[in-house]
Amino acid sequence: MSRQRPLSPHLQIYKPQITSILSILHRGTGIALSIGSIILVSWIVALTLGEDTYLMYSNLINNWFGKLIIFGFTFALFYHLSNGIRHLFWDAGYGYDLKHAYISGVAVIISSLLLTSMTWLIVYLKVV
Amino acid sequence: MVNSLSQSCLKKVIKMQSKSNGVVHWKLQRISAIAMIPLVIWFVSSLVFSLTNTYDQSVSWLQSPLNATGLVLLFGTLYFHAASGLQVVIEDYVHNEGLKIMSLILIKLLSLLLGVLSILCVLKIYL
Amino acid sequence: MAEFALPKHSKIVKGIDYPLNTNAENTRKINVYRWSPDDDENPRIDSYTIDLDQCGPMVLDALIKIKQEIDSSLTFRRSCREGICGSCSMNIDGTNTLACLKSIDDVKGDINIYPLPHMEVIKDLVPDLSKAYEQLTSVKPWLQSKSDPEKGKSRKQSPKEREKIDGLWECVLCFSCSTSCPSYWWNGDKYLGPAVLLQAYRWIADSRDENTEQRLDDLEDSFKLYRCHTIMNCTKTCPKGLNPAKAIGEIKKLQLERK
Amino acid sequence: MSEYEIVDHEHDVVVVGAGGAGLRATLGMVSGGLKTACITKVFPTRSHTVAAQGGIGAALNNMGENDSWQFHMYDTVKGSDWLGDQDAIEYMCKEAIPSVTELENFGVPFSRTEDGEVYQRPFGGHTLDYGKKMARRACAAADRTGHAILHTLYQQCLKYQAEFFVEYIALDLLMDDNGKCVGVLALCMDDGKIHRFRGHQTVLATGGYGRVYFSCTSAHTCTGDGNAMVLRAGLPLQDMEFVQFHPTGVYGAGVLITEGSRGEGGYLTNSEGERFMERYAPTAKDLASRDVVSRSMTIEINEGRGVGPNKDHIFMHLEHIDPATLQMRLPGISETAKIFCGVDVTKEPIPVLPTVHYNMGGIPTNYNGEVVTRRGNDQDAVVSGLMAIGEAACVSVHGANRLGTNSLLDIVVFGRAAAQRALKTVEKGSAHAPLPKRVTDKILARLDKVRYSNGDVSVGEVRNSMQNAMQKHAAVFRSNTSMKEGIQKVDTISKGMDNIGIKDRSMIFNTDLVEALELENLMQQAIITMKSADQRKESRGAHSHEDYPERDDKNWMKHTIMWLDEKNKTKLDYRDVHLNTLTNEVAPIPPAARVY
Repeated sequence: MSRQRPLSPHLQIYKPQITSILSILHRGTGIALSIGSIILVSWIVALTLGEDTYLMYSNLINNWFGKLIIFGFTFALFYHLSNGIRHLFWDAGYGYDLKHAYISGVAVIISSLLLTSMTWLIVYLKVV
Repeated sequence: MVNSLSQSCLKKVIKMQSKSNGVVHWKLQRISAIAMIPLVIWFVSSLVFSLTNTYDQSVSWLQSPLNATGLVLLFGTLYFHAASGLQVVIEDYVHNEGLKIMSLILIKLLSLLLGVLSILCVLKIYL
Repeated sequence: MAEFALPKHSKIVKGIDYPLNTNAENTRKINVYRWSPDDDENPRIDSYTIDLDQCGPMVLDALIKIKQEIDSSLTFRRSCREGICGSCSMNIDGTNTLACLKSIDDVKGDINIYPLPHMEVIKDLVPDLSKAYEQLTSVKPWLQSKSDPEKGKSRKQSPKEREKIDGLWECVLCFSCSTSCPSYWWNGDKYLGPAVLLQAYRWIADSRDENTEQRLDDLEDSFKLYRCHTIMNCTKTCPKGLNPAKAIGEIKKLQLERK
Repeated sequence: MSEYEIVDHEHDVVVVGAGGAGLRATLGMVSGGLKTACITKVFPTRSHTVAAQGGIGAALNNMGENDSWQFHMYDTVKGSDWLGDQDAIEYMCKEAIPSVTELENFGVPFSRTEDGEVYQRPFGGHTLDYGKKMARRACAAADRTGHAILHTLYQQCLKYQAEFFVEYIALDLLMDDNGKCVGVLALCMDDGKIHRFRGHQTVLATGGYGRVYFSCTSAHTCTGDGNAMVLRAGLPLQDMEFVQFHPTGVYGAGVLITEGSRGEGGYLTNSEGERFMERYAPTAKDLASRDVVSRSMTIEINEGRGVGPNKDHIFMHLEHIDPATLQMRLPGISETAKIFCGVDVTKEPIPVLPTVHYNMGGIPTNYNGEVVTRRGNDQDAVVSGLMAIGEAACVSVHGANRLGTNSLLDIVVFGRAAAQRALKTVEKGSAHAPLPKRVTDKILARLDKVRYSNGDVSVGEVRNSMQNAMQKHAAVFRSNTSMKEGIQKVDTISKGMDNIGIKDRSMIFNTDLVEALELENLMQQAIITMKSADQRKESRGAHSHEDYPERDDKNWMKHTIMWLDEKNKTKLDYRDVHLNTLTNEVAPIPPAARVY
């Protein structure tokens, strides 16, 4: 044997495609939501600790940066929810052929965008 | 000698763990996912519609038994689901056995901590 | 950690450019991954420009033309050239396929050719598949039955039962699917991968096989089976149009049903 | 000479080749307890058996038409144009039934009838009642029967933990001073080491040599390495003039469209839209045997009734068949037609052309798989320690023309027979006699010559000229003048071998070197094929001689055997055709005119 065999390129060269992108996005949003859940925990903790803490919490969130984060959180939530349902269908044995996998993939993107914008539209209407 | 013994013990533990983690883990992850669907939809819509609530309004919302139950279930499932999801991620990417076990324990402890904390908060307000 | 970047000795450097010295009009540049086990160099990309009017329609034709006319040291596996033997699987234009079934016209612009991803390279486009073959053997891919057929008689199987293994037994073992799967990239030593799981399911689904329970027991493992996260790259890339993701899904379903 | 690291192996049996025949033999030997090495230049499931489509012939009688192995035997003898050995044909057709049943028991995913039996379809030349009507005898797994069988055999070999040496190219037979074969020398492509395999029997299952032709259905790896090794071991090859042209290779690409597509109802037309086979073969029509159909197509094209802009091919129609049937019975060729000629078989015909497909000739053997040669008056002298099976062998069950489905049958029946024979003759675990160093050295010297060849002609160029010469001069129709010219061309081209140069000097996965070795093998067979064809002054089966258009049983009902020396000089002799049957269960079939 001469020298160590190289590892052939993988991530570096594999063409991104809807199958793999949606999949890694599912994982990414899952991780993000796990971390982001701290916002939720802080909310309930602040609520428990009393009005002053709760106000502090509200102020912390109620700025453009906080909103941005929560906006991202909402998208992640709806994406993970929609794609999660898609996964549950697969696990039940439906939608494996490529055509349906594509259709459901597109449906997931549309539904997560739609749900996110709907939610924020309501928020906007309520606040204004 | 001691080292190799503990290594083999460790391996056995890991093996047992991974074996029992097959279908059971997969199934529990799906069940928690299914449970999350209505909980998330309920929670997000409640949150959106009570966005302008004051502190007092929020507290009284939480004092409704229905809402409190919902929140307890939500936090419980959420952290169970998160822990099992993150476990898969760690198993996928972390190949050093020691590091893997450490991070798995860490993730489980953290999830437990956050889950218990949030549930206790809900209960405190409710009670 | 899973290695997302290539190790140092695997990093790809620029190679030799072989321009076309005629004034052919219909030309194409083909960039091929090269690595020789005999010197101390890193892998490189050599570029060959060929005259498509003097070349067959498939990517394999182009590779053979390069080997015959430009650089006979170019190394790749090939045999049947009609998509049934599974030898010439490689990464072409970013996805895995069989070079003999991939039409040059289907690729826009330069054609980039790499070995199957995340494999040890023996030379140029030839990956070491021995691990994958071992994994195949590990699922005992042969008919197991407790009852012997009546001597000198075939086992019976209705067309309906037979239909259950359609889309499974046709696999040519090119391993395009397994090597397109990120889960297999990161955990190929423990995860069986789509090709092997499809083979496992081929026997689970065969009405003549009577060892389903044992087969399912053997597969019930968070690494062997449950590293599949339904990414679907396998089904997307299969040059024979088979659906390994579905086969794996069926195994998971059976696991669920019996627990 | 370079110093090679030599790794020694000792086995009871060494099988060279892991196609259907090699795997069936390996399986039989390993399951019988013989220590067996199976050496193969490609991973077993990549062998060209995998490409067989239509079916495997056996009179299982699943379609309720009172089929019998005697009919199968009659069809095979007639198909062979009475050049096949009838004892071997009887053996094959009789053993077909248990052999195919065994395959089913191994797990081959055969298509099924409504009753759950193995599905059988009609195929060229297979009839009932001695030619009265077409029989459904080809046991099929959709149109991927070879794939189904090859994979199953490999799986069975895994079950018995057979020892495979994958991606090893066999260099030459190890012959001792008494002319006994004691093993084989091989080059491991993976690490470049030389491996010396010792076996009490060496079984050549190396397949055909279709790649001597430019346009063939054969894989790139079909280079007849075993045939060439036999020539270099000083033994003859038999009936090498008989090369089968399959009627339906895809025009241009050369890939195969199974005869099973005509079995399912497909038919051929010329430029006038005429179903011309009705003229040439009134009973069997498009399902006449392959030599007949290929000749008829060639005549149509030569007489200006070909289709396409150059009027140089023929159409095959499937579009009248129900798409559901096509999907169930012919999914593979539907896909092939789409990929290789952009044709949707449910709407348009497939452009086809007779394409080199199978070598009836090869290493002469008896029906036990043992290699035979002619020594003086002994026409059936067994060569000790050497067997040959499959397309590499010439048993001869195919004679001058092979019937479709009989090649899958041949590999399975004679792979099995070879295993049974070896189990009887080889003493398990017995010691191997020492082997003089010079035997190995001679082979390595030949390897070195190719490995360090430094000429200015590439392997590809020489191969191209050889393939073109063969395509032109050893074609469907042959004539004295064309063959004379062909002999001269091949002679000149073969001299070019001294002038080849290879670029890759590595010992690891050196396909440049392997292709040069394969070319040397091909060249030797090209010479034998041209010369064997030239000397046969008659037309029989696949050998259609324009100057001698009739079959001549008086002078030519005999097997050609031909030797080749180191200077590429040939020596010619003959062996009698076995006209006797093996048992009295069937009477010999006397020669008759061959009408379909």
